[in-house]
Amino acid sequence: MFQIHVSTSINGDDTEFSCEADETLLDVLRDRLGLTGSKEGCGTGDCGACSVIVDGRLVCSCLMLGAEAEGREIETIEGMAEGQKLHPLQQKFLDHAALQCGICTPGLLIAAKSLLERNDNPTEEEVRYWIAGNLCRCTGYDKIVRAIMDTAKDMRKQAKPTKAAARKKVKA
Amino acid sequence: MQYHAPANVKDAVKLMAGSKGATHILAGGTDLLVRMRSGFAEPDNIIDIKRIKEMKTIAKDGKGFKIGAAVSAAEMNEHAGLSKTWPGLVEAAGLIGSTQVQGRATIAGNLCNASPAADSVPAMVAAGAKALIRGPKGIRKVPVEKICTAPGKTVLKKGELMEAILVPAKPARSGDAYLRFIPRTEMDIAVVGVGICLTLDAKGVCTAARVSLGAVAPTVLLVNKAARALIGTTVDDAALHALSSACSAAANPIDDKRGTKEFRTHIAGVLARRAAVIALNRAKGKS
Amino acid sequence: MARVQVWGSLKPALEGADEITVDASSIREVLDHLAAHYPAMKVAIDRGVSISVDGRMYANAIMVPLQPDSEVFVLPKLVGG
Amino acid sequence: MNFQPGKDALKRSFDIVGKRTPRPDGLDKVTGKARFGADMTAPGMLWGLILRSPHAHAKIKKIDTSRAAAVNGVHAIVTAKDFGPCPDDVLDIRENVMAREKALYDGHAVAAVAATSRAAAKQALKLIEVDYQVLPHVTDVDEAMKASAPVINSKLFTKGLDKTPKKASNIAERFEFGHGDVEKGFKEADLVVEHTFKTEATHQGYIEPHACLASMGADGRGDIWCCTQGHFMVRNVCAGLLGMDASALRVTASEIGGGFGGKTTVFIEPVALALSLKANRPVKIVMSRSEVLRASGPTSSTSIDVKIGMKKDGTITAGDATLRYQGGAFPGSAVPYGAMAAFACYDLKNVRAIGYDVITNRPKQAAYRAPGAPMAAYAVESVVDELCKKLTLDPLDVRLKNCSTDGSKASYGPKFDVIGLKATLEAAKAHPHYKAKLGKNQGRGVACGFWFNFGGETSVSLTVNSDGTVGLSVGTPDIGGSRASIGNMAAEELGIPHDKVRCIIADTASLGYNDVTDGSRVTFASGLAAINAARDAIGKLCARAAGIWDIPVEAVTWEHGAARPSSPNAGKHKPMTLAEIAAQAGATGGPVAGHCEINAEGAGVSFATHMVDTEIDPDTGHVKILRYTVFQDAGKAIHPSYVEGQFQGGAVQGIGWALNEEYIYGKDGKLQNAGFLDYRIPVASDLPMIDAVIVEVPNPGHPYGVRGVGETSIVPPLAAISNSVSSAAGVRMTQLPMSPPSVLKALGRI
Repeated sequence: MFQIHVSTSINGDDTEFSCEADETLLDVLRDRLGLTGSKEGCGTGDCGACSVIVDGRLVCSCLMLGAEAEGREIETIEGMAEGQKLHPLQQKFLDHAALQCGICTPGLLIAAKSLLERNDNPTEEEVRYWIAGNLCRCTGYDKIVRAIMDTAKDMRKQAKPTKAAARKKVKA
Repeated sequence: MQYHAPANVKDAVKLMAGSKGATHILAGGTDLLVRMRSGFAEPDNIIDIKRIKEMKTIAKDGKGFKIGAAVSAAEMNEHAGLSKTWPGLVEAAGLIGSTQVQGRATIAGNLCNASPAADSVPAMVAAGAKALIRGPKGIRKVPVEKICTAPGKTVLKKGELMEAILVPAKPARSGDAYLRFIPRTEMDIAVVGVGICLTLDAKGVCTAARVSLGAVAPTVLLVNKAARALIGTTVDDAALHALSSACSAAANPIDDKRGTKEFRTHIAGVLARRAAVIALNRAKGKS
Repeated sequence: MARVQVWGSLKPALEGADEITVDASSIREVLDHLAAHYPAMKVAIDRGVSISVDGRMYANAIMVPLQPDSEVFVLPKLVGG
Repeated sequence: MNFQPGKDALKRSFDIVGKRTPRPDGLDKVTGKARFGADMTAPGMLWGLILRSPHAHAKIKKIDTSRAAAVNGVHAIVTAKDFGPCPDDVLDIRENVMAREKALYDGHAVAAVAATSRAAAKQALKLIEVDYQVLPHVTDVDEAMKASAPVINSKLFTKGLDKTPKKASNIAERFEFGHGDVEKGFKEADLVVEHTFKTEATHQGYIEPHACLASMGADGRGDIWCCTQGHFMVRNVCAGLLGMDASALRVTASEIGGGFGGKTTVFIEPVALALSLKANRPVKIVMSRSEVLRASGPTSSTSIDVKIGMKKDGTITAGDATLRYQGGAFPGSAVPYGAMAAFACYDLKNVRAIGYDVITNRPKQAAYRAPGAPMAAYAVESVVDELCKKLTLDPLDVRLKNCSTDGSKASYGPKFDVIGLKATLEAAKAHPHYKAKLGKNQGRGVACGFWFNFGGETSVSLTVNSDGTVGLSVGTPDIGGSRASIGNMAAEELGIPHDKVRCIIADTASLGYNDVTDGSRVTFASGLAAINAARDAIGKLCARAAGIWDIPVEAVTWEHGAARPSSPNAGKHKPMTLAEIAAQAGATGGPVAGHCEINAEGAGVSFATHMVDTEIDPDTGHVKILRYTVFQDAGKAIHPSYVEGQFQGGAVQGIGWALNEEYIYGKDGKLQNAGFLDYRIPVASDLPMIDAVIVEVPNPGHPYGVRGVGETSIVPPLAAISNSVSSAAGVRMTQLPMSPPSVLKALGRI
């Protein structure tokens, strides 16, 4: 098998790698690029531990070939914090003790991020259905759902003043 | 194994025709990659169709829609026109797997995978959708209910690929719905699936209907008897009862890890009734 | 004299007795007595047992002192999740 | 100054204990930095894969690995031949990690390969030729007990009978617990109810598959990195299987992605080590999800008869149970604990529990959260619920009337110490949930549960750094936040801020022996040892202060993080903080450290009461969990967030067990649902919030009153949910899981 050369962007960094045609993006991330934050819980798209965002779309990296990454923009857990500054979801997961063993945490954080990017005011039911593909065996999801809802609440709070500011501008 | 990502349909067809050994189309890949991992599929060639613009687009097709074979369920859900016209079909596509799977899975792939339990297929059949198939000899249009011949088997010939799903214009006073039963609330394969599309006249009498059952036979069924139970009625309780019995009678399921024969037979009737009520309300412009 | 009861699958090893009294000042002395007088018990003790002294559980701790009227239970070795 | 059981005051105020502090491993786990079992690599590393039996029961006549060995990139192949003589206590493990004469279940390992790439290893596996002679199999516990059943182990003669039988069978052992005269008790009853129950096997379902990286040198020394609940156990077992000195093998516990008991034994570690020994290169093995389900350690499936007699006033006159548990292909199911726990919630004059340990052609069962107890509680609490219904008595009142209390003689023999069952029942009765209205097709169920909780062998080492910070090394892998609670107990004792203590899991070469993280023992036992280690260090810090002040050490006390003269006549000396003494440590005699090595005693048993409302869809048999409240005695909640987490997680695992999780074996004895698609653990959208009510009845066996909380939380849910569904459906459910088809059948709709 000859390897395929792929140029892509991972967490904003231009990245090149070579991989076998049948290698999944998850294998590439973990075994070729050392990005082991994405986890393999099943390898069949049933657990969500390998969740990444590709061109703004939440996917399981175990269900995508590495070769498909050519020219795409990929976001993984390693890129979620900005330097020392945690993403609000990461902070809320800590504040709410929304993790126990932590193996599902990267996938859940990525999934939650992609939800809040689309909907900053989800109902509890919307949160639960959105993350239904992310299995967690430790927490019973209770604290995870609370952490996501609480993050959305803060995001809305922070969003409001900027809207108000914008309105002021228009008046002036 | 070789990976190809053609930029247009012509090249894709050429690759299909020229390829040696086992050649698989990669659309969403949510079935193919699982089968590859478990060793059930060992492709020599993979042709990724997601780089083909028209196959990644939902286009107006006359008064209907042409849904490219690489369009994901999530993209269908985000298409206002399609969601408004065919809510049942879009909801069915929206039931395939998790949010993550939604971002990749396609209804054409769901159809080509030829599982009797595919969620989007009964909805497509109820909507009267056709598959646009392109091959060396040009294109042909095949009604969705005629695509699968057995579990895992389709009428596609060597060198042929499914380019799009054609969903017809929806007649006035029509409504569609799809319901499936699963043990959990998400993430399961349908134990039974029912797709229904019905049309009413001005007086509210049902003039046309299509009823389709999934996971109760080797292939998805189009149940004309069930449709006839609705046609000519106002879809009242008696009609719903007849529909329910017709669906249970048409069901010819197996016992497996997902459900028993008698359970599936019973559920087919229950879901048909519930789906018909949703379709009826949509036809009446409610919901 | 400590009152010693043997439970679970070990019961038959006591050859019919429900309870025996042993002149012992520690768990070790109880186990030594059982092993010496009941061959089947020796096998079980070597495999590992849990001991309860006056309601408190001990896993393979033999130096625990006994009161003159201590109630001792010899139970199958416990495991947990 | 080790802690004396019972002697320490429980009524004390805490500065840190009981606070919801941030966890030390949290940041790494939300940023993807935390390294789990599969996240480690090594120079020259090979990939290991395991070939597994496709048959439920088969004689292995021949294994030909020659063609596999010829594959480019393959550096080692091992079979049972590569595992020589070993101590008796690991014989079954040796056979379970690599089949010898026979493959005993679908998925049983028969050979393993190490190669430079996964692809090469995969190709080589296909080329290993195994000549099987397929044998008749049995996977159901009741079938396996029949005289006509295929005998799996011709050397297995039932233990625990008055006479050892002449004929081999699948019944490994018979147990009996109890006291009084049950027949007499049943005569005194106004109503006697008897039912037979069946529960299917479930899996712990940890999201992280087993993974390890083993490296064995030509000098006979090795290292293992793996996800385990007990790296000292891994060291001892692997050293035993490979004939190594314990000191020659160092095991480091990675972060662990869930265990719940399933990682208290070994599966792949000895295989990776054997491959590494042969190849003289590091070998990494990571199980696939289907391997985890087929070939790790699920629970027993069970068949249980329960008979209970009750008077009109709710007094239970007698309880009798016969429990049949299959534990897979080897003896050692959890039936003794099921039999001991069955009636533990009740103070009974006449009680008996008989247990049968049965072997079948299934994977060797491993512990799963309170092993054996949930099924037993399910059967007993279902019958109690039935009696309450038939006698129109309130199920909480009946439990309050009969419940075990301080000093009760437990159904398994001993007397209980101070226990909190009554307190959980009273909390449940007073809770608004119990008064909430129910709608059509809805039902409410309550049930109680018990688990022993352990102490066990524990070593902790504490170092005082010259800047006044503290390093704390424990040897019990952290599966749910225990580093936070143990570090906080040490900080509390030393009187310094919690973030001045860094708690880590030390490897097997750096610390004394520790039993595995099991039996809900860690916060209790490692916490106790950490407190003792802190007190040990405090003693030394006081001595240094005494030296500096030139007064006798007896005249120095430790309060709020500083040494102080114990009385004015000890002289006027400004208190010296830990940091001040630590800064002078070198000059006053060298570094200060504390340590504790104990076999922790006095673990307090834990009880819980669960309350759940369900709604059933009478047309489909689908069950929805509407509301769920857990009331459990934690003794003292060191870190309330993680205590709640244990309550909620246990309840939800119980919900899965009750409704949808099950091992489905085909007629061919093969597992039909070896994946998360069809092994259906609860997803977020299946569930409501899980209300956790922490009850605190301090355990006199711990200085802070701690009781283990990890396991009890999974004991009541099966029964509570079944009782709830039974009252919603109007029929008694007697089988788990209560999947939609079985509910619909019970309703008589199909």
